[in-house]
Amino acid sequence: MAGLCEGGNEPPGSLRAICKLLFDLLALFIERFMPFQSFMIYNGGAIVAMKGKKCVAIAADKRFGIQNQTLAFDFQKIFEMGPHLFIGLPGLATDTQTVHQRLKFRLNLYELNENRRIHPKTFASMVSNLLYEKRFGPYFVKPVIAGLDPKTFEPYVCNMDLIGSPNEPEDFVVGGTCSEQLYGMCEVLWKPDLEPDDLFETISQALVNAVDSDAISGWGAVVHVIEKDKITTRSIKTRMD
Amino acid sequence: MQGSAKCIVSLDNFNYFRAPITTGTSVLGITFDGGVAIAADILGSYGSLARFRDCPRVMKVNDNIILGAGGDYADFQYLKDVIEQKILEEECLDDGFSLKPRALHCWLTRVMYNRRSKLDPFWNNFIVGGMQDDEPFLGTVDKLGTAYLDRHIATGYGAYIALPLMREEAEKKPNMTEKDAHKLLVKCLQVLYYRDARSFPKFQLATLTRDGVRVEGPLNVEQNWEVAHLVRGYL
Amino acid sequence: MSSIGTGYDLSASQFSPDGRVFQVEYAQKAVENSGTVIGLRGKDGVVFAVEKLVTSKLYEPGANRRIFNIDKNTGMAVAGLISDARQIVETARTEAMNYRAQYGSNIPLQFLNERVSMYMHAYTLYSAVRPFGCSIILGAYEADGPVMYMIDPSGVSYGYFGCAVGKAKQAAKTEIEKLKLADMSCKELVKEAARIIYLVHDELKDKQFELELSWVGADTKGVFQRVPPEVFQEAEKSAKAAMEDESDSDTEDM
Amino acid sequence: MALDVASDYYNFSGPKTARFNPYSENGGSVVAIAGDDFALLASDTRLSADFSIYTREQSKLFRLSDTTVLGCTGCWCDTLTLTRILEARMQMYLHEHNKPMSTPAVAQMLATMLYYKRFFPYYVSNVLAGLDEEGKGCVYSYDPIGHCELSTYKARGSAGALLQPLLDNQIGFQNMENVTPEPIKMDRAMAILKDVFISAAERDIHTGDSILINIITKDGIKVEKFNLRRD
Repeated sequence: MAGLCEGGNEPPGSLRAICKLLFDLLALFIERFMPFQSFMIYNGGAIVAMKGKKCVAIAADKRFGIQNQTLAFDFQKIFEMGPHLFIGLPGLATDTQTVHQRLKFRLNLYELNENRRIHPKTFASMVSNLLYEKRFGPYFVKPVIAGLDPKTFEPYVCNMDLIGSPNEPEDFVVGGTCSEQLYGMCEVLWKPDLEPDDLFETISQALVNAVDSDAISGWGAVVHVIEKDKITTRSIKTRMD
Repeated sequence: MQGSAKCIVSLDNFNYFRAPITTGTSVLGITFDGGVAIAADILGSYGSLARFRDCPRVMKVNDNIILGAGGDYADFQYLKDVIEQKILEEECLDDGFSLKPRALHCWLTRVMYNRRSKLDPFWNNFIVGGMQDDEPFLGTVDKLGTAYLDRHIATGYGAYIALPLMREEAEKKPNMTEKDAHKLLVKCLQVLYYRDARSFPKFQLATLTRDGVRVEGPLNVEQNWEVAHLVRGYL
Repeated sequence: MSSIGTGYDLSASQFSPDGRVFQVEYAQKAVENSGTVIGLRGKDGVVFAVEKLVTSKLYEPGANRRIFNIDKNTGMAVAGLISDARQIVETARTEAMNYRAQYGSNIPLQFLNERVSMYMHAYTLYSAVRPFGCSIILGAYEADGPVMYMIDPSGVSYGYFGCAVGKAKQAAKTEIEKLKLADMSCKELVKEAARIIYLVHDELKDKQFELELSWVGADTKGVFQRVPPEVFQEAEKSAKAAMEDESDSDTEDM
Repeated sequence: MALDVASDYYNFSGPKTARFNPYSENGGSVVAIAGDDFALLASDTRLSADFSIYTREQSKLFRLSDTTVLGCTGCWCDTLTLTRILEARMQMYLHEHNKPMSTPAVAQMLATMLYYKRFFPYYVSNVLAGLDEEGKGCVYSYDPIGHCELSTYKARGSAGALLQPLLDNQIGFQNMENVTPEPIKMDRAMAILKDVFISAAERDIHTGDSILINIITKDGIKVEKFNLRRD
C-alpha cells in the first residue's frame, strides 16, 4: 500500500507532507470499496500461543489458499526472530511475508545498535509501532508473539489487532480465521504451569480441533515449544481436508 | 385493527421508512412487596425540541393493570384508544372476567410483532405492570415485539442510567416496600433528568397494589445544581 | 285479519290487500310471548326491570340475561327472541364503538337509537330476510338528563318516560301511567319497577320468574349497571310486601 | 481483534437514513447432548442487546412435550413467535391424531415452519432435544431457514463457535488417538455442559448469568439451574 520504502532520501518538508497526505487519501479511497474484513479471510490460517511452566508454545496451521482453493500445505506463518522469540503472522499471506521481512530488518538494526538480544516485550512494541505507522492503510495481519525473556527466561505471550493494539495476557493468545473456536478450546484445555510436554499436547489439541471446524484453516500444523535450553519443533498429523 | 389493506411489503422496493416524530423518553418499572410501580416523565419531544410538556405516558388500564409507554406518542395514542375500547367491551360483557397483565402483555407483543413483520412498526416500548395470580407482574415489549418479564425494567435511556441503580438497590433490599420503590424511582428520574437530554422534571407515577391503583402526577423532580459553582473554565 | 292465510304473509316485502305487512306483525306477536320488560325514566335516571321467566329449576341463576351494557353509560333491555336480541346488542355495541373511534366520545342515545332502528327496519324490506323477533329498550343518562327509547320489530322507535313490552305489557302500562315519573328519583323508580313486575306476573301460567333490575343515573355516576344487591333485595322485599296488601285489598273489594 | 468492529467504519459510504431493522441480536447460547436413554438441553439465561443486559433470568428452553424440548436463541422476538406457533401446531396435532408428537415429527415440522419464511426468516438458531419413539436420546439442530441435522451433541447461539469444537473433541473424541468412542454417560455429560458454559461465559459477553439444564428421560423432564459469572 502506501509508504513503499523505508526512509530513503527526504523530499523537502512541505512537499513531503503533501505527498504523504496524497498517499493516505489514496489508501483511504481504496479502503472505501474493499471492506477489509474479506482480506482477513482471503488466505485463511490460524495461530495460537500458550504460556507454560518456564516455557511457551506457539502453533500454526500450514494452509495457503486463495479463498476456497487450497494451493499449498507447507506455508510458513511462524518466524523465529531470536533464540527464544517467535512471531506468528496470520492473515493476508502477502502481508505475513512483508511484515516478517520488515520486522527482521528493524530487529537486526536494534540488535546491532544495542549489541544484545531483544526482550519480547520490547519486540512487541516494535511490532506495534510498525503496524501503527500504517494506521489508515494497515497490514492485514494479527501478530501473535511468544517468547522467553533472554535474561530471566520468563514466558511471554502477546497478540495485537492489525493496527498494533497489544494484549499481553497470562494464559494464551489466538489469531486467525477461527479465533472464536480457538478461544473456546483454549479456555477449557489450558491450565497454569503446564510442563513442556503437557503444553505441547494441550496446544496441539486446541489448534487441531479448532481448525477442524474452519474450512479455510488446517492442512497440517506445526508446534514450537520454547524452553530455556531447547526448542522443540514438531509438525502434527491432522485431517488434510 | 382495521388499517388500509397494504400490499405485501417486500424488503427491496421499500423506499420510505417509519420514523418516530413526537417521542417520549425512558419509562421505569419496578416491582415491590405486594405491587408494582411505573414512572415516566410527561414530555413529548419533537426531535430536540421540548415541544409538548403535558403528555401523560402512564395510564391505568383497569383495576389490575397499569401501562407505561415510550417512543412515538402518536402510536401510543392510537394503541391507548384500542386498549381502552378493549377494556370497555370487557366491562360491557359484565361477566366477571377482566383482562390480566400477562394477557395484555401477550396481546401487545403480538400487535407489535405483526406490525414489525409488515416493516411498518409501532415505534414504542411499553412496560406493563399489574398483579397476576396475587403476584406482582412486570413485563415489557419493544417495537420489534421483543418481550420479557423482570422485577425491574427501564426502557430507552433508563436502561443505561436507571437500571443499574435499580439492580444495585434490589441487591441491597431484596423485597422492597412501596415507599422504598417510590424513593428509588424518584431517585432514578432525578439522575435521568441530569443526564438524559430529552428528559423533563415533571413526571407521573402509577402504583398498583392489591388494594387498588393510583396514578399520581404531575410530580416534580428535585433539582440541585450546586455543582455549577465548582465548574471552572467557562464563566 | 281478513287476509290471513291467503299467501300475503310469506315475505316481508309484500303488502296484504288491506295494507299490512304480516311478517312484521308476526314478529311483534313473538315479542308478546316473552316475559314483561319495563323501562321507567325519572328525573335523575332510567331503570329497567325484566320478568325473566324461568322454565326449569335447573337453570343457573343470572343466566340468559335480558339487560345488556351497550356502552359504559348506555343499557339495553330486550324482549322477544333472545338470540335475535343478542345480534342487535352486538350491532349496537359496534355502532357505539365506531362512534367513539371517530368522535372520541360516547354515542348520544338519540344517534344510537337512529342507527339501531334503521338496522332493524332494514330487515323488514326484503324477502330474503325476516324481521327481528324482538323489541328493545335503550336507556342512558347523558349530560342533559336521562333518555329512553323503545324500538319494535318494525323499526319504529319513540322516546318514552315509561314503556313496557312483552307478556303483560298492557297491565304494566296502566300501572306505569299512574306514576308521576317526571319527579321520581331512581331509588323510588326501582321499587316501583319491581312492584309492577311482581304485580303483572301471572302466578298461574308462568310459575317461576327471576327479576332483573338495572339502572343508570346520577347516583351511579352515569354508569349503566345492575342494581346493587342491597337495593335489589330491598326493592324485591317491598314488591312482595306490596303483593300481600294487593291480595288483601282484592278480597275486601269482593 | 478490536478492529473487526471498526471494519464497518471503513465501509462508510455517505449518509444513509436509519432504516428500520426488523431483527435484533439478543445473544444466548444453547448446548444439547444426547446419550442412549437421555437427552440434555442447556441454555444460558441472559437476554441482551448490543452491550446492555435486558434480563438475567430468561429461559430459552421451551418444553414442547414430555419428551421434547426446544432451545431457541437469536432474535428474541422471532423466538417468541416461533415457539408460540410451534406449541399451537403441536396442540393441533394432538387434537387431530389423538397422540402427542414424537421428537422426530416435531423436528420435521420445525424444519418446514422455518423454510416457510425462507425470504423473511426467523433469525434464530434452534436446537431440538428429546427422546425419539424408541426412547433413545436425539438432538436436531437447525440453521435459521430450516436445514435440519440429527446428531448426538450440538452447540448453537452466540458462543456456538466457541463450544462446538470443544464438544467435537471432548464428546466426539475427534483428534484423539487410541480412544474408543462410546455413548456418553449422564454425569459426564452434565460435567461437560457446566464446563463449556463456564468457558463460554468467559469469552462471550452475550453468555452468562446462569444456565438452565433440562434433563429429559423417560421418567420426565428435570430442570437444574447453575450460576455463571454475571459480568
